[in-house]
Amino acid sequence: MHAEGGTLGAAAVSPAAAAHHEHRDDIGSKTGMWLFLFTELLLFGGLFIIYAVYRHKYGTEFHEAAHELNKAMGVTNTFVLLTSSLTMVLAVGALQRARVAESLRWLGATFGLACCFLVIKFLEWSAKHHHGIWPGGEHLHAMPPGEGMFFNLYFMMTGLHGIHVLVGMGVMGSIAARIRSGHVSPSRYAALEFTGLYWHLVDLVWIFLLPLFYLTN
Amino acid sequence: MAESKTGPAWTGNYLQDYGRRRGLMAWLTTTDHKRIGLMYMMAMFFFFTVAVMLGVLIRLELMNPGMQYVTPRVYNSLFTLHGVIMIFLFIVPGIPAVMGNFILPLQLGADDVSFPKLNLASWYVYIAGAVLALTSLFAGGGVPDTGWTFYAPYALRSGSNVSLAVFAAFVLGFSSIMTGMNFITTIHRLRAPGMGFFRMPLFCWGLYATSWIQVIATPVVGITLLLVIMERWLGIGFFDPARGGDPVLYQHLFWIYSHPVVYVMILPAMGVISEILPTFAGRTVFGYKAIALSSMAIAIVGYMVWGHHMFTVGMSDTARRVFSILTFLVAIPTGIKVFNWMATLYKGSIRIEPPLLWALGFVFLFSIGGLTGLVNGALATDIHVHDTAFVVGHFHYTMFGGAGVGLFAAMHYWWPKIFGRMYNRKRAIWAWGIFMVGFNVLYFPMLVLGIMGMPRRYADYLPRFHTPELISTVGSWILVSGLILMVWNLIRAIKHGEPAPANPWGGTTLEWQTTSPPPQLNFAVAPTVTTGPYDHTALRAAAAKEAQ
Amino acid sequence: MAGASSYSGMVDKTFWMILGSSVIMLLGITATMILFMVKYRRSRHPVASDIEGSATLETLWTVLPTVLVMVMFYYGWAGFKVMRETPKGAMPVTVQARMWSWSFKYENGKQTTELYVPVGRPVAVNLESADVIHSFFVPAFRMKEDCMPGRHNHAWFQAEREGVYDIMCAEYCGDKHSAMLSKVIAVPADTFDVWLERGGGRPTGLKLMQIKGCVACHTSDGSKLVGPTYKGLFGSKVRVTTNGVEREVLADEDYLRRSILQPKADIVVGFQPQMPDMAGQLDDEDIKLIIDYIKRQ
Amino acid sequence: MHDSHTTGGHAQPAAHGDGHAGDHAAHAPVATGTFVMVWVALLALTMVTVAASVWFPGKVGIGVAMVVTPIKAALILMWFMHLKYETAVFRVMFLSAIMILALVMGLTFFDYSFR
Ligand code: HEA
Ligand code: HEA
Ligand code: HEC
Ligand code: CUA
Ligand SMILES: [Cu+2]
Repeated sequence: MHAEGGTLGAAAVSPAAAAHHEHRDDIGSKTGMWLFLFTELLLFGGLFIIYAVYRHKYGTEFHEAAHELNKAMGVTNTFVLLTSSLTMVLAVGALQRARVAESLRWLGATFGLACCFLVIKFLEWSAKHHHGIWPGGEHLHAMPPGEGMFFNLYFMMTGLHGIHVLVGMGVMGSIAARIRSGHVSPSRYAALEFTGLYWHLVDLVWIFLLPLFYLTN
Repeated sequence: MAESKTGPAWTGNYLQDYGRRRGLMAWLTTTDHKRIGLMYMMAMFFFFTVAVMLGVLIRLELMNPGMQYVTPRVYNSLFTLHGVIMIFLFIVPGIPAVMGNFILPLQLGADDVSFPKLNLASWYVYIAGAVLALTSLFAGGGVPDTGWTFYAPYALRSGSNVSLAVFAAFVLGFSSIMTGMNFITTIHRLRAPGMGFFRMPLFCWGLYATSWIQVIATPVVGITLLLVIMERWLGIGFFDPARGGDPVLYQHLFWIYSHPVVYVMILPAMGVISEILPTFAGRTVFGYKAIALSSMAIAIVGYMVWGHHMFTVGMSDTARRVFSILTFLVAIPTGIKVFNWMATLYKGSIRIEPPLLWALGFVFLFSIGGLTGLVNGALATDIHVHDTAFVVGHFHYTMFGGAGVGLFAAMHYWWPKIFGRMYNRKRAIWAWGIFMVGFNVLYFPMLVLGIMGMPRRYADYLPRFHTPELISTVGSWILVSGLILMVWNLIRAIKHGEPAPANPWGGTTLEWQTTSPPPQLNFAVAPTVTTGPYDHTALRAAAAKEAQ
Repeated sequence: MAGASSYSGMVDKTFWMILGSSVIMLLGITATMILFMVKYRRSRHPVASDIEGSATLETLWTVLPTVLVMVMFYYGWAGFKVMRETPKGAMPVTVQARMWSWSFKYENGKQTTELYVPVGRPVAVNLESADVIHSFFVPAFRMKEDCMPGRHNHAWFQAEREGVYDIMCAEYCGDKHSAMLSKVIAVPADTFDVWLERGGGRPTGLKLMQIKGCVACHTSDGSKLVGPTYKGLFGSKVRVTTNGVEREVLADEDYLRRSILQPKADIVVGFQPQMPDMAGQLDDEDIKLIIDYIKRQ
Repeated sequence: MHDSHTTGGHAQPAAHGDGHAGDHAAHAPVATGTFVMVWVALLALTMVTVAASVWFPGKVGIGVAMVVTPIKAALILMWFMHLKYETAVFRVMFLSAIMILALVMGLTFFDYSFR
């Protein structure tokens, strides 16, 4: 939906007028984009509430279960994602400065880092899957309730986050195409800026997931 | 281009086709907020009619003790569907999506909302959600039977189509979020020159507060419902006590959304009333800022009271006390509104017209609803009336008598603007009278029943509850007659009514400055604002001039 | 309906207090509305005066209602406080709820389907559920508290007058929610003591199945209700779904025991997994008696 | 789509609204060096939390994470997400959304920490 943020925003003026002379309301579009980010935040917020409640209820079990997570992988992934946030702002900055090719390179780097993040995540998940720790898997089922809760939360939260990463990658792809075709350009870069906002939000959520899951022992 | 659609050469309006597409296709692809508002209206009344029939069926079954027409299983599905459709398909999108879409840009003096395409998309998402909800009736597994609250663990165990119904509610939530985002942005960005926040009509304030609730509360229930589906599918156990989960947590998450959402229903309706009263009193509104800010206060405090739905589930006693006191606090800004409305009538020059009657009906019925809410909010009494017919009475008075009647008031107020035709005044007043009688005969006995101890969601009941149940059923028939008369009167007006002038009621807000129905781009001349929204001096001067 | 518990008076007082002030406010508002409607209608009052507002009035109608609702809260709280403070020495009774029946277990092991209580003595109820949420509601006592699976909620009451009072399930719990009824039978204290000592000990298999509500879903005559019949069950081959896989099992003792203690393990084909998990509500001896009974059908 | 009837051009986009005059939200681009510094700070803070959780597992580790993580979030929000350079409206909106979430979580714990 956010992908449209920019385009819809650009169409904020009634079409008849748009045909006449071009009008856009970038601040309006940005307001819409931030509102969308709030909904994302609150979507994760629901899960954070659940996490808080069960952490409170099953403190020791959570600590036990957290041992099974691979801290190194979690931290590496944090670095990857933080770096991708940097490359993202640099992509926006480059476009603002009318350096289109450079902007595309930074965007490519962001995309690559996102891939990297997902690969690490995949390795992590498949290691767990291998041990039957998987929502509905028998090992997870047999765990004491608190530990099971930890892993189910882990899969739901990182899973939802992973879906956001995937969506973000899709958006980057389409933005890259639109930069190339000139629809997104140094004078109308809002769409890229909004992609960036979305991507930073994905990063922001991960920053919280790290201590909640990997650093909990 | 030379010819101007809104200039003197163009006499068309938004109801007429323009541009490339004609007929149905022109409607289905429109980004005109007015057309989208009407499309919402059509869809919504279709579902409303379905849910109303279910409601009447419920009453028919409850007319006498014993099972007469349906099995308990079917009864349970009846009230579930009735509740789900009424809440998610009718009353939550009701005023914002229909009247908000149509009126908000007009009142702000704008051409359209900020994101017209998103607006159209939200209609399609709404339809998609509605189709999913209806599919859950026919797909294998059986009609959902959990009640509109989908409480775990029953909703996790029921063999019926709960997942689909829950998913439908999830999708509908997105439609609601999209509308909210659109309105907030529109209000921030597209107000006419000179219209500061405190010169905005109060209906816009109501929508502004509502939109914030939609944007911030809906995602929480979104994720909760998604987790219910995951739980049914993968057994993740968040809410299942058998797996260490906590069913009370489900209720917390559900009500964190679903209490604020009752203010999504009522705030726009309160906005409508704040428009109608000054117009028909022919004077400025009393306490503009108090009414505007109390909307925001209700929205904010409304987030903090959800626990009052859970006084008997075994929450900590501390939590019960905290939620009870907060619940009482939310009644205060509502009271402020009611008192300011009364004061707006004081020393007015009042014309008794159907919109005003509906507005006063709102004040009366909603006050009963709100005041019975206080009985629910007090701990000792809620323990007794919780999950009884008393609560059913309370929420029909607030939702139907409040939000529903608010919508009817809005329809009578803006119908001439929307369709450019006047309805029959006498018939409208009759319909109002029959409705008011039927409403109270239908729902007042429920309050009595609840106090007597009749639980809700009961397919059958003990003989001692018979008399009030019977009266209530008779009331439902009176109510139906009134509503059918109202609907018929309005629909008839579209074709056969007298043409409406631009400003039939003497309103002062911007929508009355354009023609009825408005042209495609709303205003021939972009309006600028120099006074508050309810300044009648110009109108009065014009009337005085005419009298001479 | 007259209250019959020690605290029903408090509740009713709160109720009348809130109702009284509400009626006064409602009448006041309605009367004002009608009065203005008559007095200021256009024919009598052609020129309106624009009164923008009044800080005094706004303050007044913010402060007064605040005071009023705080009084209401106080009453509600005071009544509630009494409800939550179980007196020392109250007689404990465990209330066991399941789809769609109630049973009551006394300290000495006596089990019933109707709740006998002594007049004038406090009773502490400990609320349990075997499946979904139910709610223990006795309108005449003004009491209600949910039976939550996996938790123990508590409440108490003291019957003040002899009589028979309805118990109803107030939380929606499925098909027969509205039939999940029972009674509180309040008898004089000395009669109660005699009653409690009589007929103690373990009930028979059939009696147990009545007390525990098995009969709400199962018959012995071959007809099927929500669950399968017991007739000819023992020793037969049953088609069940285990973890999503359909298979055939022999209905031996082990199978029956598993069906009762872990009903979700094997789901009989053609039925919904609605059977309550009876592990917490039956002990080994009970289960043996029940299995013996089923064997004979 | 509607170009057969074009308006006299009174369509008004953001010429008013919150009082900005026809702005296109253009800021002077932030210097690259600033972003790099923010990034370095983020990595360093991450190391701090990880180190704390390895060397002082338990209370201290969690405490450090609870202090440092919001700081990291603020860095991202203010610089990467530009909140520092936007009008106050955005910051107010963001804070309100977060406050509501915090409030709701806090109220939930009136139940969980007292039972
Ligand atoms: C439009 C919808 C709407 C609105 C506006 C309200 C408004 C209020 N509601 Fe209601 N409520 C529902 C819809 C609504 N409710 C629904 C759907 C349910 C049931 C859900 C379910 O379980 O299925 C419910 C259930 C419900 C419960 C739970 C009952 C239970 O299950 O046990 C409670 C408890 O406190 C409650 C309280 C209130 C209060 C205090 C208000 C207040 O906001 C009311 C404020 C209004 C007034 C007070 C009246 C007007 C003011 C005056 C006349 C001035 C003078 C007033 C004073 C001095 C106080 N409501
Ligand atoms: C806005 C919300 C709304 C509205 C308007 C209504 C309207 C009605 N409700 Fe509603 N009701 C709910 C929301 C609503 N309900 C909810 C949320 C529940 C809880 C569900 C649950 O427990 O999960 C509930 C539960 C509920 C119960 C309790 C069930 C139980 O607990 O056992 C009952 C019982 O009588 C009932 C009756 C009715 C009746 C008779 C009407 C009807 O009166 C409506 C009367 C109106 C008409 C008859 C209109 C006639 C007009 C036409 C036919 C033409 C229309 C056509 C066009 C406009 C084109 N409802
Ligand atoms: C809410 C309804 C309900 C109640 C109460 C109930 N059952 Fe069941 N029972 C079922 C259903 C439905 C099934 C079939 C699905 C399954 O196997 O879980 C079943 C299956 C069984 C079976 C396996 C039957 C077969 O044909 O294989 C046994 C034995 C049984 N129940 C015993 C009991 C006993 C003993 C009690 C009381 C202590 C009881 N049930 C109470 C609903 C119920
Ligand atoms: Cu048990 Cu309803
Ligand atoms: Cu509520």
